Amino acid sequence: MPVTSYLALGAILFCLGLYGVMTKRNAVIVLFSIELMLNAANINLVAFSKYGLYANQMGQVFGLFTITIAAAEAAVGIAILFALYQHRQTVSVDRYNTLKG
Amino acid sequence: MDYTESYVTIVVFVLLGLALPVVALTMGRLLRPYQPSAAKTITYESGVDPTGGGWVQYNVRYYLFALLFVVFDVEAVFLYPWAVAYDSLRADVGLFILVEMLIFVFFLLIGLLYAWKKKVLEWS
Amino acid sequence: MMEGLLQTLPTWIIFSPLFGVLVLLFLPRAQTAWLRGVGVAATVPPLLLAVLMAIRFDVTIATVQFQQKITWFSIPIQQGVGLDFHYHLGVDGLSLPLVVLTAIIAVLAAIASALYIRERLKGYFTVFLLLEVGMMGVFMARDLFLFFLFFEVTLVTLFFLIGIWGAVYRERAANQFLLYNGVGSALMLLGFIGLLFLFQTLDLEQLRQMSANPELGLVMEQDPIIRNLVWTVFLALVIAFGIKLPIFPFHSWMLRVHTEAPPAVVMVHSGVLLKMGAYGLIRFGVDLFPAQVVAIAPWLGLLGVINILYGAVLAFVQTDLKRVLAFSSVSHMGIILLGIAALNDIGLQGAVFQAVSHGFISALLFFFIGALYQRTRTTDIRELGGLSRSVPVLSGIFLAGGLALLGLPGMSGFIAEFQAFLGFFSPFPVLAAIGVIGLILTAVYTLRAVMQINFGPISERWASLSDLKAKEAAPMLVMLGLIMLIGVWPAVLGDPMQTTIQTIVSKIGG
Amino acid sequence: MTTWMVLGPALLMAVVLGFVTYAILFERKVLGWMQGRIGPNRVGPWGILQTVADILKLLLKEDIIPERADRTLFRIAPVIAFVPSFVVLAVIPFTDRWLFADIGVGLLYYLALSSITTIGMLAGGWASNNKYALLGSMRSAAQMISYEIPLVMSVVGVIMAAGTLNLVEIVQAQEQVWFILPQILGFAVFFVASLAELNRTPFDLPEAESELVAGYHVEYTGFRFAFFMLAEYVYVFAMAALTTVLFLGGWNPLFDLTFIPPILWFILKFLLIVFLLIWIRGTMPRMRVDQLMEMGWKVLLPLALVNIFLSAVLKEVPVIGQFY
Amino acid sequence: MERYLLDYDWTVMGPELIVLAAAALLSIVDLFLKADSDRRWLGGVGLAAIIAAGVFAAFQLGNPPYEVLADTYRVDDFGLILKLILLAGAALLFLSSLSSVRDDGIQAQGEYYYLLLAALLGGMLMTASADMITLFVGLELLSISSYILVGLRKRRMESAEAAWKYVVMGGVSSAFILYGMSFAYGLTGTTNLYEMQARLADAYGGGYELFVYLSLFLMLFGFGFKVAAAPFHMWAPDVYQGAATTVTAFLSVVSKTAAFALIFRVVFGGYYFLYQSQMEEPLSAQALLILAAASMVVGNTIALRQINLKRMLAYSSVAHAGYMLVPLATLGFLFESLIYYLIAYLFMTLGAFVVLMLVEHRTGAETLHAFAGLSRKNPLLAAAMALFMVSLAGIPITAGFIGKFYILMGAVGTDHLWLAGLMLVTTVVSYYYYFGVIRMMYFRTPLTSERFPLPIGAGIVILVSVVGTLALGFMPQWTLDWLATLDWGAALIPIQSGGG
Repeated sequence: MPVTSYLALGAILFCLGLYGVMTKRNAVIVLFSIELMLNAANINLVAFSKYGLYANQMGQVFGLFTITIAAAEAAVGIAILFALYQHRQTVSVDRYNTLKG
Repeated sequence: MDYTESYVTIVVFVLLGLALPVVALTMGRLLRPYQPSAAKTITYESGVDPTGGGWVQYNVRYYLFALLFVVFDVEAVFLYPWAVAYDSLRADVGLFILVEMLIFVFFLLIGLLYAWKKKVLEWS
Repeated sequence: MMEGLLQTLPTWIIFSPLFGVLVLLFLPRAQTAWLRGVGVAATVPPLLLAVLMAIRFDVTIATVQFQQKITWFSIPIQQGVGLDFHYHLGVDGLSLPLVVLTAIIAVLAAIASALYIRERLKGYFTVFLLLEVGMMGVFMARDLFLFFLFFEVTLVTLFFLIGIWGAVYRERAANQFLLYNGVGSALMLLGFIGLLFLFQTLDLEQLRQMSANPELGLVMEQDPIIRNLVWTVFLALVIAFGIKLPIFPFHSWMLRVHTEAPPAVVMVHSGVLLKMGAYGLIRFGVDLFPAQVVAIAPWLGLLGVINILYGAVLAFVQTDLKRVLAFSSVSHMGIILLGIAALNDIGLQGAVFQAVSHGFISALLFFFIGALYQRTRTTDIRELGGLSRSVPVLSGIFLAGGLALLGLPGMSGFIAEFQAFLGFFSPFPVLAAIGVIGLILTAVYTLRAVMQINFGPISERWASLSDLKAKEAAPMLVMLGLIMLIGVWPAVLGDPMQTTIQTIVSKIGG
Repeated sequence: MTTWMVLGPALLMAVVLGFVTYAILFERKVLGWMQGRIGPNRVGPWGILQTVADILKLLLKEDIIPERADRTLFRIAPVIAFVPSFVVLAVIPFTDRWLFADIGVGLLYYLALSSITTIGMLAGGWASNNKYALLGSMRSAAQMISYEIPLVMSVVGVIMAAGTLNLVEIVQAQEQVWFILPQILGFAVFFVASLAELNRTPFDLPEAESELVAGYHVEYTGFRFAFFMLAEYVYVFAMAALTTVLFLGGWNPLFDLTFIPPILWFILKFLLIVFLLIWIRGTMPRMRVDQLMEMGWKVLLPLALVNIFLSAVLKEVPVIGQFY
Repeated sequence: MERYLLDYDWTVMGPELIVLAAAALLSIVDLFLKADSDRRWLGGVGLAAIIAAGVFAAFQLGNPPYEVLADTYRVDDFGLILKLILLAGAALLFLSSLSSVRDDGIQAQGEYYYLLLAALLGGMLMTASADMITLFVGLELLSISSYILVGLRKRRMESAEAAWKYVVMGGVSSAFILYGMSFAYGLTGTTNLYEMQARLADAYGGGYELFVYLSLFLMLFGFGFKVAAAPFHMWAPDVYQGAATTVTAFLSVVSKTAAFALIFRVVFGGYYFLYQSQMEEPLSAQALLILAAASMVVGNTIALRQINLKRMLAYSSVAHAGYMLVPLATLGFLFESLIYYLIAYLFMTLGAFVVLMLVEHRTGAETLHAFAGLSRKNPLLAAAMALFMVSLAGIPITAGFIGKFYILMGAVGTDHLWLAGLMLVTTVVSYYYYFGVIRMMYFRTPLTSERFPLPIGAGIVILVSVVGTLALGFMPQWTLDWLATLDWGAALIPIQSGGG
């Protein structure tokens, strides 16, 4: 069943992305770990579109939409990072710690 | 020619394309001299001694152009299937298809207009 | 018109202070004399109406009188069926004395407030009048939802009264008040919701009918879920009202309130609000769940005795007069508990008597404290002394109040304690005997306080105090008069409540 | 997997390399003539072996990697730049029988892969550890992505007319009229954008030696540098071929002159485009970077969009609608 | 035969189209205004658009469910009510910002208005979608617009930092939701939530239980973030604190309502088969129970220590999310109590935030101490805030009490006594911090004793909120009757296709 290998790929990428978000200190890496997670889900969608229980094209259409959305989210993320950088002169997420409590 | 054949051909092209540099550079390694010296490897800055590190702070306008690129590229992603299916769709619903895409492009044009007005598109 | 007025009397009694609030809102802040006048005047209509109601009350019938019932809202469960909540008011023999008590104490407390509260009078009287609305509503509500609503009103208003106009540690007192009473309210709500699901209604009349239904006992024996639910509800309500009463060990908030709140507020609090706990215990405990009360009666009795002794012993060692009175309140509330635990009509009657009596006595004593504090700026027993020489009238009233507190025959306290212990003695003679010791202790600490303050060497500071003015003395004398009236003519209080209490007690037996 | 499948691409590569060699020579010669001089004519008769000599020279030059450069990336960058340029040739149909891969999304494949070269440029600039290289690569990347959009949008009209992304079918749809006529606006935009994508004058700011010290390939020596140049010229081949396929009718004959074989038609049109590119290089001055960027976004993109909707609208017009 | 948009009745999409058109119009107009001209009339246009959309939506109430656009856009009573709540919240926010947005420190006023409209549009889309794709698109539209709105005051460090945290957390949660959706798609081959019902049941029976649960739990993970339920609430305090107060109000009310729509559509639209079978307590209900309980406990206890009022309100909204999850978990009075509480929550939270906004503008601080002595500076404002706090705490004669009572009845009625008890306990705990604000206002003396004026827009909003809170508390009957007339069950079943 070829679908399990795609699912495994998706799962690995997803977990890698999650790991990146949680542990990396560089903000840019955090952002593209999020992208990695979204793309892992995309792989899943496309794989299911071909090999799922009821294979049809909706998966690819869905994938198309989510690519768009992921792009928009990344763009906004970087813009916010720029604003943060103006204030803090660093991309290390440890230094973004004024809000506490 | 059928589906898999085409893609196999493409793979062959890729391999060939990779092979050329490898072959050429290997040949070159055999043929060319190798005499490293300190002066040769320092960074080139029009002949004067280099100052500062090898990096420079990016200006935000690069990001803005990249952002605009992403937005319009994604728009192109949506335009292509629409264009391919245009004729057959037109037979079913007429000009409505055009209006739909017009609305879509209109919203993206608002974005372009925004960038235009906020002087993002100028390389100052 | 008279008939219409009579029919809607409870509503008028409850909401008439709002006229005063309305007037107060439009008075400018600076006109303190007007504010005081309006504040006091606004408490008079409820008093008059309450007296009218008392006169028109038929002591011979046991049903609820002056009933008003309007459907308020209904939560639909299925097509056409819904849970109904009503605006249902009414008075019976149990609530009538408390309503009158509230009305009288409200007026007297208003006078005390006018005399002794110095700042932000507009806000004070507004909140005070709202408190009166809440208290009246609590005693006259016949629908549990409405009861809860008015109960919460008293909670919120009292929070403000303690926290803004209190003494040094007022905020802590207000917080503690809120916390304990909040828990109590939550438990009460839980109990009410449980009742709602058991009986599909929160209307008191329907609840009384359903809980008196012997089928309920059968169902409870068979179905453990229902039995658990009933017991849970019952215990929740007992604890909730126990916090209010207060029963040891839930009493610490009350001590704080007594010491930190302004004396005028304590008059109301100690005089009326604590009695809400008693009212709740009787109305929702004994009236709705007689079988369960019978089951826990020994415990209630024990707790009552503990209250009495604990309060008395600790009152003895206090140095601040306010705390003495606070512990004494704990002690006297224990007597109410005894009366309830007795489960016979004498005991129950004694409990209600004690509620009313202690209300007046407590109000009197705290009025006294208000007057005292205004003059001496301290309530520490060790510092005060020999007041009988500088302010004879004031100290005389204090002496009289103290005597009433310890239950001197001829005063209402004696009647109340006598009945309560008499009733309690039959089922629990041993506990009763122990409880009597408490009475002796009461005398001890009371007399100690009185002696210390009134007699003894006078210090310089108190040599030139001004004595009571007429406007201060008059209310105190009125209270004293009422105390003595009940003391020598108990029927004035006993008759109205008799039939109601008999109805309640008959359920216990049956 | 027939041998033809491997031999064909190899043959194509040889052809392309030959083309590159002589295109460079051709260009230098033509530029020279346009500028009133002769151009290279020393090495070999009429300068024919000039490029060969250049290539040999580059091959024999010492390979210097700057001291703190990222060595792996430094080595890979030219490869990343070159490989897509060759791989895109796979889909181009030279005639209806001489083609390599006939995939349904040929046009999309071409446009998608050609973007990868940008990454190679960026990698090269970054790996050089030279701030001017970095700046140069950023600028050229910005230029390339800015013009990619009009490029991509301008062919949408063609797609609408042909109803497919398959390059063979697009050529077949031009049997009556080449798309350059109905899609004249699209062609104009496409051509200008392709000039920018090829980094040719007037858009050759990234390569201009006098600007930013030769841009992103300043630290590259020897054959590595050659690969960047090779990539550029292979792209010229590919882009000219694509223009021919999309707008000039591919191998379709003009005026029914079918006695000329289709491949020859293709080559003729192809050479025309190449000449046009060289001509423009000789004639026009270089654009400033801000004019460049502004033109891409403010002029070309709106024009491309207008073209799309114009095509859609003109489809409705009774007579000429069939050509749209 | 494909059905195209023109075959349907366009006006069902009226609300969304109006808001969309308004957003587009505002963005274009804003570009052509001069930089320093007063942009408040843009807000007025936006407000008018919202009201028009609300009128449209209200007219559609009572019709049977209707789906357009290849069954992706669905109009049923439940969705319409939620849409109306969203519109009401946004309208009130617009009204309050008309007078005060400049004081908030938001330099980019035009963007603020149309971004708010865009986010509102995303939320509306979420309430009206029957398909996972539109649900996700709506969710992302709302989220991304919110990210930008939070970071709009880019001169302030906290806003940028809050926006950053929001982006990261929001991105991760969206990824989880998408991942879960991909599995759901894989099992059923369709992205339509109502078609999924039957097919998921088949998959469940066919041995793919694990995947069904996996997809559901992945999605619940993401939903937990979006609705700010514990233990996924970490972003809420920071984001609420860093954003401008009107944006915080928007997040707290509109975002949350839309997130509840999301949960409902997926769990009860797509995974409804879990409830239809005779299982006693499906895992989804248990998971929601845990979420609810955790949120109540965490929200109320951590709020006790907060001094910054926005953080306190953030934790309080976590707790309220917990209360609102209870009907979803216990299924007692599911629709009525949830909607009732959402409406009550809208009024009291919006009112509280608007008052907070006013106080913040005058005193420059958002801590508790800024409220000191408010009763002397502006007694009406203090009274209103006291009412909102009391309502949030759940004391009678307020909407908050009736709402909680309703939910409690549902919980007790479905035999979740421990949950009801927990809810009561945490409510009592919450008294402390809600009354803390009241303490500040009434018991303390103010630093300065100047009275401060009430701007008109904010004043109207506070008035409406006060009236709403009291009306829902005093006379719940009208609302209850109205809610009973709506057809709730229609939101759970697919539409019988085959008609024209």
